[in-house]
Amino acid sequence: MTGQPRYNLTELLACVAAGFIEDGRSAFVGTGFPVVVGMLAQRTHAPGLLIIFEAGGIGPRVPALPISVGDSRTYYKASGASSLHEVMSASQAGYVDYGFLGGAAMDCYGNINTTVIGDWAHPKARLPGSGGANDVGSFVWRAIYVLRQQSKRTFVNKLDFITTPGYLTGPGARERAGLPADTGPYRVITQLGVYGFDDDTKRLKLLALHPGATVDQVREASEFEIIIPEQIGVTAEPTDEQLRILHEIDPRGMVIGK
Amino acid sequence: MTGQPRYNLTELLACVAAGFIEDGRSAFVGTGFPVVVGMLAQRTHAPGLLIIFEAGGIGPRVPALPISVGDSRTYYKASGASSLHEVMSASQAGYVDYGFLGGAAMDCYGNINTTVIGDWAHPKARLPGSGGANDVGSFVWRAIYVLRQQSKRTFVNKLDFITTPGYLTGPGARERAGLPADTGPYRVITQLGVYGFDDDTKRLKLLALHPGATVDQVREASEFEIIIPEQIGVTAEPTDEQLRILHEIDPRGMVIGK
Amino acid sequence: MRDPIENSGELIGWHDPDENRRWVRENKSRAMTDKRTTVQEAVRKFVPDGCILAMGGFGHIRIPMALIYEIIRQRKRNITMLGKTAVHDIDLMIGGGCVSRVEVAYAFGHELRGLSPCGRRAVETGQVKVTGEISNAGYQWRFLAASMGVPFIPARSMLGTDTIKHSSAKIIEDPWSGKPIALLPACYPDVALFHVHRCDKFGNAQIDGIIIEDFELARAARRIVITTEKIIEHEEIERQPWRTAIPFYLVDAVIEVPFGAHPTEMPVTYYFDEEHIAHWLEVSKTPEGTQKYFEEYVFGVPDYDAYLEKIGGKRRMEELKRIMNLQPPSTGEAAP
Amino acid sequence: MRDPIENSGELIGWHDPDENRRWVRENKSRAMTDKRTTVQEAVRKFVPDGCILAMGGFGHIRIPMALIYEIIRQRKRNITMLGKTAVHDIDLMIGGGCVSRVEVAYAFGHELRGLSPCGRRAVETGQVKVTGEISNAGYQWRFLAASMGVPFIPARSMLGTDTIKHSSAKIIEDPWSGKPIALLPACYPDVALFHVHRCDKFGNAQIDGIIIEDFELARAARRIVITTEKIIEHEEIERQPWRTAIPFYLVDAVIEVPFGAHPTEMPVTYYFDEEHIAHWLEVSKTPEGTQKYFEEYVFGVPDYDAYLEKIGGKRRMEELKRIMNLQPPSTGEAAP
Repeated sequence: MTGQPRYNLTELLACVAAGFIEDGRSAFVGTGFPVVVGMLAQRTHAPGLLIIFEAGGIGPRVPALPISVGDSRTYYKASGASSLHEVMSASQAGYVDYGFLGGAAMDCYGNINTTVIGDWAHPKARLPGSGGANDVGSFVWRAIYVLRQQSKRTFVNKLDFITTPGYLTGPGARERAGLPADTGPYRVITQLGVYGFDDDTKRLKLLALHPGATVDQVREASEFEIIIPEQIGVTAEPTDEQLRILHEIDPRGMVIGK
Repeated sequence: MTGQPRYNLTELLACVAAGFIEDGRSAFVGTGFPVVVGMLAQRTHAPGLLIIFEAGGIGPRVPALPISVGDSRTYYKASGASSLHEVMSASQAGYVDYGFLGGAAMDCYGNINTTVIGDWAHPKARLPGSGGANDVGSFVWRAIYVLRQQSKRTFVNKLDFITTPGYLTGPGARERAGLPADTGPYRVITQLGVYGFDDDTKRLKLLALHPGATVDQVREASEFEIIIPEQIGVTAEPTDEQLRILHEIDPRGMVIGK
Repeated sequence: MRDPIENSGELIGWHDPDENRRWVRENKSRAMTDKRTTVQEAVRKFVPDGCILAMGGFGHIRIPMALIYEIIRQRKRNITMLGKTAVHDIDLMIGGGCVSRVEVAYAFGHELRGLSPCGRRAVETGQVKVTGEISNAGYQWRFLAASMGVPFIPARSMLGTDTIKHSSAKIIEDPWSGKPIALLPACYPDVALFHVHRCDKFGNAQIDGIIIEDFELARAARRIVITTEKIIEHEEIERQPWRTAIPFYLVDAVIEVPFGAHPTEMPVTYYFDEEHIAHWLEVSKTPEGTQKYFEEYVFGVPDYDAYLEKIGGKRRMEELKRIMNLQPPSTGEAAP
Repeated sequence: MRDPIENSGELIGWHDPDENRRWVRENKSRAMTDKRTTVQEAVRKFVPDGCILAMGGFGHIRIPMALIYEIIRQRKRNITMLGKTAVHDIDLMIGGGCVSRVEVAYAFGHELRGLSPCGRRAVETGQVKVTGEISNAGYQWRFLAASMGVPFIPARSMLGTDTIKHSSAKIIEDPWSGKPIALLPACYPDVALFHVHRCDKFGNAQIDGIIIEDFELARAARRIVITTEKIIEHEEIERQPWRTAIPFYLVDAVIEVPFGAHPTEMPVTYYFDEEHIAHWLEVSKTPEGTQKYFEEYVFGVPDYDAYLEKIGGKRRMEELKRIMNLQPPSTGEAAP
């Protein structure tokens, strides 16, 4: 093999994330990467995926990548262009299956921080806060995290601030807090592999490694201990067809070029 | 004087009721009589009256008498045609000044029954229930009652059922129950006269007699004791101009013919 | 915090939010599929005996009459009706023997047109049981709670009255002001029926005029059947997606039924058929007259088209359209 | 019933419902009067120092920029900003020294475009204080509570996190299910500013595209100022009154400001001015650059018209309209 690699990390992550989407379901997407994932799923195995944008866009035929959550492109040729109240209510009522989240840091239970680094009252760095992330993480049946910089600084023992709930302190904690039952983070995708959460402990568990990644790298890039089972899968590489579609979706490489 | 009287009871009541409406205020109106009152007020001293219909009509130029609360005529050339949620919320939030109510029976505190005659579980007669009446009576700043058949059967000591709140059990009772402060029935208009409520006891008090009516008739037509003050006014008779406008509003006498 | 004050009305249509979420997850497809069917099939499939039923529209406005006649024709039984201002719909269905229980905001009356002979007879003889009382705003907010997936919505009406005592609301102290406030429990109807102006085959529906309670009701009900004056292309929805009152993923069945609201009003389209409503109010004064009405207009006709022919067909419907369109500002010069 | 769990966020914008009702009764006229005024006068009159302020729109969508520039120009101070996803608006106003406090759902970031140099600098140095945290849905529902005149709305998000611990929500047991539920206190902004597509001189406003949180916000705020792309005749409102998103009786001032959302997006009308936004993000990296930006685009121009000239005038606005209208379905054949 010579020359350029056939795909970059973003393309790999998009294909992996799209693979978790079942057809005939609904997904909350934010701008950027999640839109690409949703569109890829729609154009491959999940044509019946209902895409919903937090500010009110319902089921658009997204013509080009939206720049903002409320961008007109989020309800271009859509079934509905409504309100935050409508889509957040629908999601609180159980109508939204998937949601994509990112974050500055995560702990072993999948809790996420996007609020502050350091002390809340006197932050070292102030981040934007929850936005709709807490709502998405509270309401969707299956939250999918994409954290492309797994390291000891992002997979941490203790978060400075829990912005968005993962499994909180472990099994049953979401329900005890009053969050909707049977929800929570479903998959975490990083530059190294794909993770789920252990049924008994609700702690992060490795499910599959990306091509070329190793268990040692996974262990090394985390402050907390990641459960490593006996059987570990290997992520499928993007097909040429998937790559072709990704370039169709994002011809200028706004998202997948990164 | 010979021949037909210049006006009938309904016309008198409409003129009296319209007189209580200040300009630049808002009123919830139901179908029938209240619409006539609202339109009369608009076409005389209160052109800036905002008329609101419970099912969503906001500020229509009512072209002809609506038959139902949600009739298209309730939002003909209107500022808004919205929802029960919108107008009920606005009224709960304090935006609606007046509301008109009727009823099968009333007690001395202005509580109204429109639900059952007899026992609730085994009624002698079943009436329609609250509809929006309880909401109107709870939320508007000044409820105006029109009860054209004052008698011992309609002005009663004890209601079979309190559908809509007047002053409940007396001073402060509305606030103690959690109803919005400073609200309650403002005027009661019957075939005999106009009533208000005593500041200290919140019991019904005669304010004015219609032309020809007497205090004895008022006393006679009530099971409970009505407060009769020293000074009692006399209702102004409809002017020719008012009558002309009433006939313009209701040319077929659907409401004022009764 | 003091214990909530309980009231005596039966709790109709409430589900634990988690239970309803699970039901939604398992039973409501998010796929945009062709949902066109027939009135017969929709009623057979989505209006089972014993269900909790609510109608879109309000009073005599935008009532899905084709579906209601079919419910009577299929002799559905033991329906619990949400009397969220239920007028012509509930009156006919009571007359048809379909309804055994009703929670009442407004029922048994026809507004200005008078009381319902049929409905009152049923409730006064015990044939129909009233499960509890509520107000119009109260019902609306029960649907709002369900549409949001929360167990209740707070409200400041009904307090202090027998209406709330016979409701399923609870009263707590507002933890900020300390003042009493009513909590209205969510209400998820098993099925809600709507008649709309325009709808695509997937169920994306547009409504002209006031939407009344339909925004919340459509999002509260577990199953939704929509009849529509006209089925339109999806492209028409796409042109102004902000006009979509009910999005497809809530909808289970779509049927094109022109004049499907007769004899009630279809806003800005056709007016009440006052003659027909008056006829019903007259004949329903006796059980025999009621039965005869159904034999003539429901059992005696195979479907809604035949019914429309019977009430005067195209000519009559054109008249009702004309009355709606006229609406001249009243001048006093001439009666319309 | 157990006592509610309290949280530590400062309670911003809450009023006892009775107190707010009284305010509404005394201060909001229901008369349909001509409310046209100027941007200068509206800001002078309705945006006092120290007020609690919220913007219509969302992020970079439909932001009333003419009013924001004027707030900066008039050197308003000590504003408490509702960060209900506040992006370009709050960033500029912080840069202009107008804002001292913010309750944060989302702030200090520009979504995909990156973080806000100016906003972050202010909060990390203590110039701007964060009063509490909340989520986007949470804020929306705080406005819903206010719009309904109730003290709170229940919600099932934020529970179990530090977001709720730093919010003004309380947690009680749902009296039906026994499960914990968040109560979000009503939020009545002192003033909310909107930019809309069409509005009559009385304030009846139409909005195309998503309405986001504007329905509830407009009904929650005590004072409302509306800028509009175009002032239309009242008759146009009357033709389709169901398109009225904000009815006149809520509105205190109306100003026609074509292109009044620049450089943010006016849905289906004109697109983001990415170049101008990128310019701001670049120059606002330093306090000096920020100051220079204001000298050039705010203090250096007398009004919004002059600003529009400066950013490229009619030609530039036509370009942004063209970008909006293009929106070709992505084919992969050619970049737009």
